[in-house]
Amino acid sequence: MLPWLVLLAPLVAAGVILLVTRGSRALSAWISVGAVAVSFVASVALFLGPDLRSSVDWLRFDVLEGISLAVPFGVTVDSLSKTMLLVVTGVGLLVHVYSLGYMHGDRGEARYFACLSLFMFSMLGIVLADNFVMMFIFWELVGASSYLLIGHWFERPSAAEASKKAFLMNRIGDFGFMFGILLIWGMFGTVVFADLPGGIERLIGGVDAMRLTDPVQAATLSKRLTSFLTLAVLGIFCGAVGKSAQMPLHTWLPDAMEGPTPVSALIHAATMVAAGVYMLVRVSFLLPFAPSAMTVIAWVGIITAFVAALMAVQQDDIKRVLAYSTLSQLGYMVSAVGLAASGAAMFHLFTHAFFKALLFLAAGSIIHGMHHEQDIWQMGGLKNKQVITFFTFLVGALALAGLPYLTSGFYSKDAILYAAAGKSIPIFVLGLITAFLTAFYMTRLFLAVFFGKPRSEKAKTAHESPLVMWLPLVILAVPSVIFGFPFITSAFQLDAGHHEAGAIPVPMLAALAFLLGVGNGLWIYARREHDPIRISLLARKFYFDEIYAGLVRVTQDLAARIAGFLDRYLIDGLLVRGASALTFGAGFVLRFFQVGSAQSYAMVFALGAVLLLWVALR
Amino acid sequence: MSAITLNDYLLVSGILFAVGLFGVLVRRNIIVIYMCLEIMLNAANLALVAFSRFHVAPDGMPDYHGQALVFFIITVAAAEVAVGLAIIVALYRTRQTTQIDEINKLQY
Amino acid sequence: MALYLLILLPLLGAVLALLGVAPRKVSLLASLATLGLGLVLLLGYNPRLADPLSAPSAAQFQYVADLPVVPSIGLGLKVGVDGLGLMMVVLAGLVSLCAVQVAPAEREEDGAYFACLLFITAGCVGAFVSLDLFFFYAFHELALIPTFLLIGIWGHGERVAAAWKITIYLALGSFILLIGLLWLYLSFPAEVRTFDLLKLYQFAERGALEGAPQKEIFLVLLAGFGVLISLFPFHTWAPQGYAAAPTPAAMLHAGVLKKFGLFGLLRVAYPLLPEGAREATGILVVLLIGNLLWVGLAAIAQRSLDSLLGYSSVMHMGYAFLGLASLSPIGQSGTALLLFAHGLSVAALFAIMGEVRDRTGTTRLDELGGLAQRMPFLSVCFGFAMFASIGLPGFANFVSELLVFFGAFGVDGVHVGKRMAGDGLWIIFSPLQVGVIAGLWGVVISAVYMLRAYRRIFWGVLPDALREQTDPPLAARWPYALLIVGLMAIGFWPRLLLDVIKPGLGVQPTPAAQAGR
Amino acid sequence: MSPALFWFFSLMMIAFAILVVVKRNPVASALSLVVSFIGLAALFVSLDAYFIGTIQILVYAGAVMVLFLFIIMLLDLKAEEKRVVTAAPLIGGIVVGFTFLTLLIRVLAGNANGKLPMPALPGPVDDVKRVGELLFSQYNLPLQIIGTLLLVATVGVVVLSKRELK
Repeated sequence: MLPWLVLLAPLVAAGVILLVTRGSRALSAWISVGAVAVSFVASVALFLGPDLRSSVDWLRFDVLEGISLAVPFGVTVDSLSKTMLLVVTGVGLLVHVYSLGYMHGDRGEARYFACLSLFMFSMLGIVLADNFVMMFIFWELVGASSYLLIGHWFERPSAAEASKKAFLMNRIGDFGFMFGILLIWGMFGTVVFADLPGGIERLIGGVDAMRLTDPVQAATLSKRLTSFLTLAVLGIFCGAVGKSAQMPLHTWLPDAMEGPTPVSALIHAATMVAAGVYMLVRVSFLLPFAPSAMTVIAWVGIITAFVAALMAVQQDDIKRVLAYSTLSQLGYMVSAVGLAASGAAMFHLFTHAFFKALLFLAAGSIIHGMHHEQDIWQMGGLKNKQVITFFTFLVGALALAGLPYLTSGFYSKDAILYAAAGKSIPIFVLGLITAFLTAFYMTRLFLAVFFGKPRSEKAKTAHESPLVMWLPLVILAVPSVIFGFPFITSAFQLDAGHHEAGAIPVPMLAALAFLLGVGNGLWIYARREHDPIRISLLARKFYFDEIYAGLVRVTQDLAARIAGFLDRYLIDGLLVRGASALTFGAGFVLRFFQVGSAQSYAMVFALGAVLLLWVALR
Repeated sequence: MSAITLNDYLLVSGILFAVGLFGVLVRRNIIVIYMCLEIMLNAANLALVAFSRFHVAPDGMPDYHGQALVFFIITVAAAEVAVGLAIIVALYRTRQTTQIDEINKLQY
Repeated sequence: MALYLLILLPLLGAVLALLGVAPRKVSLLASLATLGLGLVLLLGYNPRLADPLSAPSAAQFQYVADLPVVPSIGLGLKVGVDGLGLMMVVLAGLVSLCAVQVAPAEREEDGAYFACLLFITAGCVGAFVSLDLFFFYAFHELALIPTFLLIGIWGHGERVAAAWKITIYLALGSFILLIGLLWLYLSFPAEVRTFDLLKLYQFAERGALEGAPQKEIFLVLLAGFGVLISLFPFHTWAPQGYAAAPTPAAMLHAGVLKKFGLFGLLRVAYPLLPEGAREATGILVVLLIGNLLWVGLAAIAQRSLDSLLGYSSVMHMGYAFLGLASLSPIGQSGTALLLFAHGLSVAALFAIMGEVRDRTGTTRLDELGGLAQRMPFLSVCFGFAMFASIGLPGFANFVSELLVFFGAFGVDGVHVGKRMAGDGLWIIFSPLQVGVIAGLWGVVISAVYMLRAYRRIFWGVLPDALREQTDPPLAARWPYALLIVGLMAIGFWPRLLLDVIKPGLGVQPTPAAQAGR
Repeated sequence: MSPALFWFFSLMMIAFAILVVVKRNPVASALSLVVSFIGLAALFVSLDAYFIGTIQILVYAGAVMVLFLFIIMLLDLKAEEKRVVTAAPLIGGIVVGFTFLTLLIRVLAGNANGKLPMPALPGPVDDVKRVGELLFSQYNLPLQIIGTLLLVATVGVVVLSKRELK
């Protein structure tokens, strides 16, 4: 019963708020917080309990020989989902509490909390899902709730556009995801995770058995099997690319910062965007059968990490810097999955969720104190005005940048770099450069926000946030530091990763990257009033948005115009109206034969009759 | 002269029919056209009666079904003439003509 | 006998409305009675009696009654329903109830208006319960005529042109359908020729149609039904017709009456002509890809909500056809469920569109905006209906499309294994699988145009001209809520309907369901 | 009836039918028609159809002809004025007529049954009785309908002849 309680409590809260209490903001907020608290407590209980599975028949068709479709509505609780449950409900609970302060007095507060609860339900669904279809269902639902939350201030055109973009980008990813699911089902006849390894073994066993009798056939079969699996894995990876905002579908995530900041912290940093990684880890047993797909995954991840870090260097909006750093860290995780180090990916996901949530919530606190100003060059000198925020932000920033041996971020990043060092030197080098860039842009951000003189009226009058907002910061600061230490990882059964790194001294290099990054940042940005570097290519994010806009114009919009035009003028115009015009025209022409003389008619009639007779008797 | 056969009657009937048809097609006076129509009807009657006579029933007598049909045709023709002539009178009253080529209100 | 009552209820209501006895109240009552009776029959229906593997018989079709009309040619008003038919009856009752409620206030005393609506309902119900080919067709015609009247007399914009177009187009479609049905009838050997569907099923199963030109008959039926369902490229009547139709007529036609075509394919063409259907799959797949992609793209190009919704409803028929073409019980169950899901969602969308049009006087996207500030209720409802329409999980449409995809992909799913025997690295997909890929992309396309419309109409900046708009009054809100609740109920627990309709499509009900019933 | 008589009446009938067509004066046409019908009646008699021959004379030569003449007189029709004979109907009529006759002759040439002589009758002809029996038994319903038709025609003629036509 417990997993169902975890899953359904937020849904009930969302339903109650929508149907009953939407008139009362405070009541709605507390219902939502209560629901997520229930989920959290139940998650802790689950964490301490045994693994379990439970399901009911949702769809079931067993009809033909060879084809059956069974989609249970099922939950699975194992070490992977237990950890993820704690992350989601824990961060979720803190963000809910934080929102009590941040969203206080907002016109749409009830709607906000309803959507937040809906999101919690969907996210927990992804975590608990025991089969592909269930995962896809919640996958889409988090997309929808994210759409609603980004568009919370729907009267702002930028928010409305951003939410639309986020949903559509995710839909494109889901196109591939569903296709991958269909392929998997087509090959193995099941969508349940637990049944898939058996299915793969059966297929491979069949090929092996054939190898004895017909080696040539078996070789082609094995090649086909690999290419089908590769295609399926790439399809599923598409889903992860959309949800985890990997290149080339990454552009929605920075725009999603139009949403309220707690939403950015919960959805667009800690949980939902990590769902792509979680899903890849969940199906990582498939990956070894599709080696080329793994290479693709590793490279997509690391390129995203690197490019996003570059873009973060030149952003001026505090939330956008954090958004690009999220992209970059997600790139690390995806790359780790591609390097067959899903344990390391999960580890980094786990630590990242806490320190990134912390950073976003701290940023929210800054924005709140700065009267909704987000430009870092309008801030400055906040360290005296927002002391708690300052220290907690420092903790988060150090964790993100990877302060050696003292913060969780260092350990988890290290695990990924170990994996890369053992597998592919180019990826390892890119990872190191990214680590350097991370330390660099976080230093830049930190200096610009907290040090120097206040650079605007708003910065001069900034104030510390209320208790409900800073308390979650303090709570989150603790795991940001300690959750990388070995005793914690063993407690959470996380695979910290002891991969063969060969002769490369990974921790040394990582520490070096950190020091270089921080040092460079200090050297360039200490006591600056403006950004001394202007690289428009980076500031404009490599022109991705412009390129995409152009691409959409020349492909989709043009195709739509052509289809619309042809539909109106070719099918409806030429064919349909043509048919009617032909009828009218024929009538117009034929009426000239209606001379009105009865005798002519009789003549034609007689001629026709005689002609018929003649033909009949011929 | 050899005995008269069914073909002779049918030929005569056909010629009569052709003459009537020709009249319908070339004459312009609607009353004469009406007369020609009657000729065509009667040509058909002749063929029917000839069939009736040459196709004997099992008891050796003519097949009187054909003659019954002729009876109906004559009756209908009589009614038709009456109505048709009444129409012609009505037509003449409005158009002052019985020339068919001047009665072409039906033209587009 | 209950089924005769089911047909008579809306007819009676229509007559009373014509006589001018409180038209709206009478219509509401009649629709409610139809819906209620339909639900009662649905609860009383026992899917376990049906044997999905044998030809449909009185065990599958329950509440069977017969009223011979011309026994010599096997013609009679024979009625009976299986789960599919009952689902359609409930759909008709539900949409009719909501349509009557959203009829504009200035028609309050217009008996003919409401009578037309009820005649459509009666015709639909009649067609869905008929087990006689002739009455199956005739009831559909009964429902078409009032549609034309509603558009021509009470429509919007270019109503007369639209009414003419829809009349001629659909009449032509019906005519082709009639030819197809007659051809089918005459293809049976003379000694077993009958209009009785149940007997036809049994004869067909015994091979009565083996020598017949199945493919040709099937294609004629497909063209006839296809025109009625707006199969590409016979779809251009739909956007124009729906844009011009009064709101309740658009709801009833797009939601219920149009489904007659799909229902007919499921009930007549596919069971009787399986071989022909198999041979025609290739053609159908090409056409349905036209529905999915071509019409979808055309929908993106639309600049006003009414024609956009028209195109959208045409586009989603592509999924229905994909499920049919799969020839698999999974895909066809998906289509059957889609009849219900699409019926409700499109009715809700048209209802909201009509409300927006009545209140603001326009449906042009560039003249609207920010309405969520003034009409929170309508915007929430439109959001739900939009999410349903683009196939978001939690709504019935998603389940239907999911089943369609699995069904169509899975027929050749075994082929995935077979195709492995081929050479080369490239994986070649079967036509149906290509159709599935097009359908998956169609999901993206539908999100593009629906989200764009939602953003333009309800989100963003509120133009000054719309500052005074308001939501409909509380008492008038239940139709929207009802439609959405229906969608979500089936979306959360699709077995509510699936367990009942499955036996008609060759599948056993889910085992666990049997204990519950 | 001897073949000579048959050919005589046939020729008379056809000749006067041609006169009906070619005469310009409607009165002359009408009178030619009477003669032609009398010839036809004679042919009926030659076929042992005494009853039909009789009503042919009574109805056509009597009633119908009188009606025609009456109308011609009533309308005071003159002979058709000389007008240019348009070629098209003439040629069309000739083509149609001759094609028809050619086809007829071809069909008749191939009709072996038609070349048999008239079968002899076993007894005296009682055609009035037999036709009457048929009409009042098997054809009773058509007979009633025909009666009604005549009534309708009568009423119709009365209505049509009224001056104030709407």
